[in-house]
Amino acid sequence: MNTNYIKWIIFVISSAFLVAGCASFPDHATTQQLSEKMVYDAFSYAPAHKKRLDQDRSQKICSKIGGPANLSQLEAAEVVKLARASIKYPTSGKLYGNWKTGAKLAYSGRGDRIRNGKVEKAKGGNGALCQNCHALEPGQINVGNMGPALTGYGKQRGNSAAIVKYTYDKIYNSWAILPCSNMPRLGANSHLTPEQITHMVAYLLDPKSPINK
Amino acid sequence: MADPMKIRATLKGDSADVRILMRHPMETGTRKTASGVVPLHFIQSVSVQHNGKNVLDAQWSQAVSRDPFLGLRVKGAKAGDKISVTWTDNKGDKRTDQVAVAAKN
Amino acid sequence: MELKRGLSLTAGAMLLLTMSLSAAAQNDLSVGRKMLVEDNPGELWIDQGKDLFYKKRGPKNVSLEKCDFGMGPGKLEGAAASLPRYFDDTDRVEDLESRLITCMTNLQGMDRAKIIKSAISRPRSKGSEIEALALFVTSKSNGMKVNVTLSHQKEYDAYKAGEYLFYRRSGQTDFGCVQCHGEDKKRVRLQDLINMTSTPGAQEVASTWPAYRGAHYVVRTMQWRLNDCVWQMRLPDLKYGTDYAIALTTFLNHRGNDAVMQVPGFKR
Amino acid sequence: MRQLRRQFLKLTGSAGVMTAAVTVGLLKSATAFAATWNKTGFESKAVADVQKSLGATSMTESADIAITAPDIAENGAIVPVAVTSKIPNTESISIIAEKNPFPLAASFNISGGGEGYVSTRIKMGTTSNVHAIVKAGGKFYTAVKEVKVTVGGCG
Repeated sequence: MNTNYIKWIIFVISSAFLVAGCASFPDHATTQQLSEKMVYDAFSYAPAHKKRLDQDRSQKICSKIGGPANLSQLEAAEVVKLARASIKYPTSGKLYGNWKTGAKLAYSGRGDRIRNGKVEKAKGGNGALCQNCHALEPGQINVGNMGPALTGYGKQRGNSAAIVKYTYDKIYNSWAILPCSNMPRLGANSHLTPEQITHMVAYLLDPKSPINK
Repeated sequence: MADPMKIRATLKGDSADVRILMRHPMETGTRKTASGVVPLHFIQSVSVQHNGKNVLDAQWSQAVSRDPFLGLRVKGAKAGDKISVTWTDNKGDKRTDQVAVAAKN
Repeated sequence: MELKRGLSLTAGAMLLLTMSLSAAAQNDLSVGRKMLVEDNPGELWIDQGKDLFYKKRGPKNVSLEKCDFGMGPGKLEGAAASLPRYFDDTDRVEDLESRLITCMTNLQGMDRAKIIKSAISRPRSKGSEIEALALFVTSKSNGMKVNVTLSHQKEYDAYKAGEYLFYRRSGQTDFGCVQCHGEDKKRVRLQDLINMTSTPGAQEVASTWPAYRGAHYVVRTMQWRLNDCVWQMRLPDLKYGTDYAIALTTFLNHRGNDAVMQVPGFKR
Repeated sequence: MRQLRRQFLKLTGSAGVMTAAVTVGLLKSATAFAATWNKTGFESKAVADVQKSLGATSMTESADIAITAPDIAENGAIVPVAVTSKIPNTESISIIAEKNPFPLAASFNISGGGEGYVSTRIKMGTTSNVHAIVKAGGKFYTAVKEVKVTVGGCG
């Protein structure tokens, strides 16, 4: 037999094996290593903005493939514990601010986005992003539905001290109440200041707020 | 020079369904940019002919959207008939394009 | 416990309210959407891309006719529907846009940095070369089925990385892709969000880009879509044609297989 | 061309000569029959003035006119509007966005085999009624539909 011919057969068989036999899904550790490298290669960022790519402990836990349904009880408990520990209250101790300021922030999605290296500065601080995901005052159609409707939030709950604190905590770090929820940890991530959050609390709870009309 | 239009003319029953897309900025004359207000610039008239005979004469304001669309129907058209479209804007720019009516697909 | 019960009760009432609201919004919006998709100004970009494709350009003064999108040099029919895929010459998985840049630099001798700098056009402009070329090449797959296969090891790697990145949360919004694209019938404000964890959702993604973006009056590509997402997520600037973007696109398009290509799409 | 035609009309001043000119191909029919741009109507700020400019001082509401447009427009810059008139001998269709700074958006004169149907896209600054005014057999008919406009927001 012609040796070239045999070589050719071996080549065909081995390359077929290479394609059909060897290639397969990588294991999770390999995927993780590859993907994490991809993240840091993909963005151009100032050193101060690297933290936007880094994951904290809770974000790592909450990034389960398939979503939070795959959380173990232990993991969920850890996220809640970390979230509770993160909550800071305004130095004044007052958790109930100005609903009018809150009403403006509720409809603002601006602030802190980065384009061409420039960080967006929003008047009155970062928007509270509520409109993007929640129905707010009655009759407003340009609202999202990612989160539950907040229409009549205060009307249904009153504004007892317990409700005020619960609402403040939920906005500051929603993961303290629902671990790995889709809702950003607005206070814990410093997207909103504690003072801004007190305005959001008032917007949600005040009987005069349009959300409770 | 003005960009070509995209014209589709298809037989639906005994009518031609004509759909025209034009490329034009349709500036309202009020839009502000960093370099000042963009001057009024819009298509004022569009005329559509079927085998050389007018079937539609449109007069537009600056309120017609950018990259405008015009849809119409022409009774009694047959496959192969010519549909010709001409637009003229307020600066005097013009563009004419023509297609043949396609049989129903 | 008391609080929890109270909450779930009101949550039930809220759910009803939200449902009726979104059902109404769906019907009210659908008429306009259908009218806009049927006669899509994005079609005006196809011929622009065709001219750019066949014109001799760049320092080497050649057209893109020899560009291999994976079906052989110059073969465009069905090519975009099979991307991303692994390419021998670059030893890399490439999507349509990165492959176009490969050909423009290797065949035509153009400057990569320059192409990328103008790749995402300004709103109300004539559009970029990449936007027009990507639409023209993809339009050659119209009516054909999305068919992104995994066979090379790097294709498997890209798919899995895309899946990992889809769920990866970071930054001050705690967002990964799945936070907005993990459930049916969700909206951000009035805009529908595609559930990309479902097959129909992935199919919509794989078959409708590039698309005419009404608010910008230009044709946009998948790369633009990703850029805008990470901007809203408050991540830093996403570079053009990265493995990150290609991995996400591989993950989405492979799961979008069997969708019938129909470009340009129309996005509000 | 318009300039030329005006001069031509001035020179001849006779419709009979005009017809002859068309038949011998001196003028293209498109130009000869094109309606002049309704400057008064397009520059009117009040709907009543627009109607006057169209000659539509009295109108009848008609169920034979259908306005196809979204109840809610996602993008006020591209609001699709189609008008179908089933009224026999429809001669013209005008589209008016009531709350626009200049309400008259477009007018369409229909002739020959043209059907009573037009479809286009208009800009709307705010939620408003959209009116269609149809001229048929020398009379005017109208229909109205509200379009809610939500500005796209942060995108």
